[in-house]
Amino acid sequence: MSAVAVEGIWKYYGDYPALRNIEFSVREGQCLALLGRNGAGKTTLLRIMAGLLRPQRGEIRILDKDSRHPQTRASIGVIGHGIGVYDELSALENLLLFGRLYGLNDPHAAAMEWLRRTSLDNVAGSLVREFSRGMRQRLAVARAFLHNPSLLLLDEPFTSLDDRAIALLQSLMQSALERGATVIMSTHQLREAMQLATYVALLVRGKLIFHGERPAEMLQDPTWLYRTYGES
Amino acid sequence: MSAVAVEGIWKYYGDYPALRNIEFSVREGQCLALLGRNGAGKTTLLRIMAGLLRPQRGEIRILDKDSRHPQTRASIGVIGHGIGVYDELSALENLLLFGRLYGLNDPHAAAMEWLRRTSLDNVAGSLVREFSRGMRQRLAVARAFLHNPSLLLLDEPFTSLDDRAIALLQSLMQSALERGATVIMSTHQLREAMQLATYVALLVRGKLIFHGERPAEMLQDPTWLYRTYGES
Amino acid sequence: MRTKILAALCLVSGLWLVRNLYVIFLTLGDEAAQGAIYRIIYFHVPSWITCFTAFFVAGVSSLLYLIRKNSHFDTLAVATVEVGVAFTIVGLVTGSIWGRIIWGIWWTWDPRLTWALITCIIYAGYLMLRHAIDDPTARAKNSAVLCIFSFTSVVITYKAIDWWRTQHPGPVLSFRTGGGNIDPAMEHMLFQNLGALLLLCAVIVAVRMRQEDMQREVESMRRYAHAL
Amino acid sequence: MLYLRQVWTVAGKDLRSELRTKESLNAAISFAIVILVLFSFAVDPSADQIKEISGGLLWLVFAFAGALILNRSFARELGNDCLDALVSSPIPGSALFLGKALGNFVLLTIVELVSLPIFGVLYNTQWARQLWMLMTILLLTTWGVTVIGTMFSALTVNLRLRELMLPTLIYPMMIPALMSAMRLTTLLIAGEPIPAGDEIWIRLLIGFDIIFTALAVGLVEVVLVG
Amino acid sequence: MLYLRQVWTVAGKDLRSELRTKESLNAAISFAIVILVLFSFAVDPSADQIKEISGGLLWLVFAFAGALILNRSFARELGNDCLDALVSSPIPGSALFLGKALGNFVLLTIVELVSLPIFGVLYNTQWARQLWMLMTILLLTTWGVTVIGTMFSALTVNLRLRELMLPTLIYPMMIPALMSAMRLTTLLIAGEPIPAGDEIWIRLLIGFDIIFTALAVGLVEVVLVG
Ligand code: HEM
Ligand SMILES: Nc1ncnc2c1ncn2[C@@H]1O[C@H](COP(=O)(O)OP(=O)(O)OP(=O)(O)O)[C@@H](O)[C@H]1O
Ligand SMILES: Nc1ncnc2c1ncn2[C@@H]1O[C@H](COP(=O)(O)OP(=O)(O)OP(=O)(O)O)[C@@H](O)[C@H]1O
Ligand SMILES: [Mg+2]
Ligand SMILES: [Mg+2]
Repeated sequence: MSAVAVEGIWKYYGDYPALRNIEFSVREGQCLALLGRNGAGKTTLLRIMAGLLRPQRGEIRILDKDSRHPQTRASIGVIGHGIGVYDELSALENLLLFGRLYGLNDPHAAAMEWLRRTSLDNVAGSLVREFSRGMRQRLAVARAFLHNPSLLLLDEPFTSLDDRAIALLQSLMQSALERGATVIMSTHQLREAMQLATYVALLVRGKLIFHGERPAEMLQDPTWLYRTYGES
Repeated sequence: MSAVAVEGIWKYYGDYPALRNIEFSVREGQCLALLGRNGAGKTTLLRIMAGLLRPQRGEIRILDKDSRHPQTRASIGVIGHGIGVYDELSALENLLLFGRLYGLNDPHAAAMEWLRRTSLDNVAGSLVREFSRGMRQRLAVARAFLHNPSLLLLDEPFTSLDDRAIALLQSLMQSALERGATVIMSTHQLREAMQLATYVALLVRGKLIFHGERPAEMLQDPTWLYRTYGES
Repeated sequence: MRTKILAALCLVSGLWLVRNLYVIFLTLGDEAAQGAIYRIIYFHVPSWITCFTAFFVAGVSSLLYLIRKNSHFDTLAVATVEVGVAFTIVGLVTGSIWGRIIWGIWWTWDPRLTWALITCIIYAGYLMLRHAIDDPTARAKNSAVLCIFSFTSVVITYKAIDWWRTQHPGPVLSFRTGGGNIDPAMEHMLFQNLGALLLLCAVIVAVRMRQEDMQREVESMRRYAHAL
Repeated sequence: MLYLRQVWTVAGKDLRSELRTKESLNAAISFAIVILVLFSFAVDPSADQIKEISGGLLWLVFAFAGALILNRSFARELGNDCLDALVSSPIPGSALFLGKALGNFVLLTIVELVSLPIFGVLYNTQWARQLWMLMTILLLTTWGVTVIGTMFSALTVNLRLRELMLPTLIYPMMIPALMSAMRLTTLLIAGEPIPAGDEIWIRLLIGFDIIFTALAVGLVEVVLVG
Repeated sequence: MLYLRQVWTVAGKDLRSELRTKESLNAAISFAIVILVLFSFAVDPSADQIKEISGGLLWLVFAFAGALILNRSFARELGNDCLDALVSSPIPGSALFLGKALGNFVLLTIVELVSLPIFGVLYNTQWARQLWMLMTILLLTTWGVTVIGTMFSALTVNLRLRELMLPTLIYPMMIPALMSAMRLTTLLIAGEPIPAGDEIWIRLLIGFDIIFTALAVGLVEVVLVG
């Protein structure tokens, strides 16, 4: 069964086509890196998968259901450009809030568990407003992993994390993959992404130019793909 | 003459000391990378240099003047965590606005010039609200370089830029250094930073642990400094 | 040592007040038009003057804070505003009681009364703003600015009886009218009570300031522990 | 059950970040006093005819305080793209909407209950003579106003619809509810039970609440997903 | 010269981005209309005594609608940390303040000029009989209100309870200006020139503007740098 099946998607902003006839599918348990230059359409595609935007044409199936189906949404974890947590609540309160919305059995235990795993447990009671940028990003990670999602949609998850936090996030993604989850991430930090991604997809100006297993060349030279398929 | 002289700075948030007795100076024309783990105090220090925060104790001299002196401010370029441009204005309008505020002779020419150099010229008239994340960051770069500042304070400038944009920013910083400007940047993308930085400073929990020329080891192994001086 | 001085001053102001009470109720005669109730003037007017003084001191020390950035001025400003608001409420209550007896109503929208109420709200707003800001430097700075703005309302309250025809009595004290509107014995007594209240006010402010300073000391010790 | 818990979670979050400290209650009280003082300058508060417009005054105070609170409701979600996080979570759009409406409703009601007695003292009115009826009217109207306001807030937050000048349509839409409330409140403050002829206003109010709640709950899902 | 250009640049930016989305302008205008309509239900608009409170009513409307605009003034800068970008640029704090005040002033004036004729129609008043004097009063008061509103918007920009706190703090401060304006406007709408005894109100208004502009310009720099 494919975790995500994208069938001929077009998305226009006004009359600018941000996505043109995107078509591909991701099998369960794969880790896909969505690559592309600034403005290529990565965020738009991820938002469509997360059910936050509707494409003008084409269809998308997540775990064989519609992307807005409640069950689908309950099994997706999303990190977007904004961190998606409230400045006025503490770290713990934020996670409790989302734990309850996702209908977890014991939101408190899950929240404490994930604060610990992102090493935010000693600031659990502080308001997010007082966090540094990296601490916010960690909290966003904790929020996305909180309900053990079986599909992770991560938009530039490594942003502003330090080396230790990146290693941590990689190990979290690794263990999610091991329990059978699917990961789709967009990123510009290719080196970090290539340690996990077994598949890559390349967007160039809204078109899908390449999709397939990660070419071996990219391990040594991360920008190889850009130079081979992209413009210049 | 030193571009920045930091003399015994303490900064508290409530009763948490985010900076403890920081003392160092940066000579004109140097490029300093400010390193440290998440929450170490890099942003706080940069904001104090930019005159956006006042330290509780200690003093800071920028180009031998107070950090809030109008002349000082006119010769500083800042990129912060927020991009500092308006969503409801177009890219061009944003640059024109700041061009006028900095008292440039020909704001329009300068704005067009920098839109071109950050390859945003074909979206000059679009509202920033419609930009992708990387395009926003490019605009933030254009805003900071617009008035040819002689001191650049860049907080994680490489965030969400693609490989081409990173190369571009590096070359912009390089040419700024060549005309005698000073650059101080904080970043977690060490590899990109090490190509330019001739000096590094390491913050650990608000204390300055290391300051000096970039150790040769860091070229091969960017996290060497963390492992040698930081915790764990 | 300071504690002893404070205690002594507190005792002095207390004794002074008791002695004033004795004179007010047992020695002085009733006023011709109003009868016994007029005696409330010995508390009504001094408490207003006290609160005006407190707000004035708060305004000046806020200004000094902005110039010197010395947190002692901030402490002085909070302490005086807190005490000032308390005296404002005393003034409102005594005025209301007086009004109930002379005019037959607790409250009327007379300019003097309204402005007195507005002053009270404005300074309560100052205390609210302080509570809403966590960062001590930002708190001191923003509330200092607010405190300076607020003082305009005190000026208006004071001048209200000159500017508008009010139901509230016009000026009676001799330094405003040039004399002749009030019996000198009454005025003398009024100033006696004012002195006692001002002293009391000063003692409370000093105590509050010590409290704040102590708190700051504890905080800085905690900071020191952090820094180690 | 889960649905109700989700509604309550959303409402609780809004309330918690607003009522974190009791300053907000203090602020609400002094806000109410401030508006009442402001009114005293506009009309002559000692005159007898003030009785005739007391309901009107009261609901103007509420409408005004409400506008400030409602304006904030969905704007709060914009900050860190929190709206995205909520919309991508498995909570149904209608639960999200009801939760936010409930939060606003509680805040508005607090402000109203605080201002009522203050109004009584300052304007020398005995508002409590028909207490239960007054409370019913108050809650009914507040709910109607909240539903419209919350929906408006959700609409304007969405980029696509921002240009449609919705506020211009939606504030006037509150008028039927507010108008009935004014009429009824004036009667109740005068101490009389509601006369038979005026019962139509209550029915108007109830109808208003039902229709707009149904409309909002039905349409909000479309509004939230871009 | 440079100073004036900077003031104008800041004001121009605010106006441009507000007129592009018309978010708060629409909200304020429609809110003003709603209050006017509602009030016409609350009081009997054909009665003669409405003339006596017309000035008061008008300024209540302006004050309430204005709060919606003032509330957004500095909040607009929070979005992408734009305030930081402005504060770190070489523009003096006072120029920044005056620019933002000017922008708000224009927006408020637009709201007022739109609501005036509507007021005239709804309440059957000939407000234009002393047009020039009325305009003078209107502009003087609006400037005073704007200065206070902008300054306090800067003071409270980082607060959790900004929406509630800002009006609670600004209305009491604005009362002198609003009170004078109410008084004078009532006189002017009645069609008479201002009698000699009431000139004190104009002086109060001018004094208010001068004092608060001076205070704000002097103190704003302190407020902006954390
Ligand atoms: C709640 C009601 C009242 C309030 C808020 C109020 C407020 C004030 C204030 C603010 C002052 C200023 C003190 C000063 O200028 O030095 C004052 C003074 C005074 N009040 Fe009242 N008042 C109230 C009721 C009354 C009543 C009912 C009376 C007597 C009928 C009264 C008699 C006076 C007198 C004689 C002064 C001294 C005036 C002077 O020479 O300055 N007040 N009041
Ligand atoms: N407004 C604030 N109130 C309270 N604490 C704060 C505030 N801003 C920052 N801090 C605290 O100060 C410390 C330093 O924060 P700072 O933002 O300078 O870190 P940083 O080095 O920039 O981290 P990052 O790499 O994650 O951006 C952190 O522990 C943070 O929690
Ligand atoms: N709301 C919008 N309105 C109009 N155009 C938009 C909007 N959002 C995005 N676009 C345009 O769509 C294109 C794709 O944007 P998208 O955000 O998906 O890029 P991206 O691949 O995520 O880039 P980045 O790496 O910089 O984040 C861009 O050219 C952008 O200008
Ligand atoms: Mg993107
Ligand atoms: Mg940082």
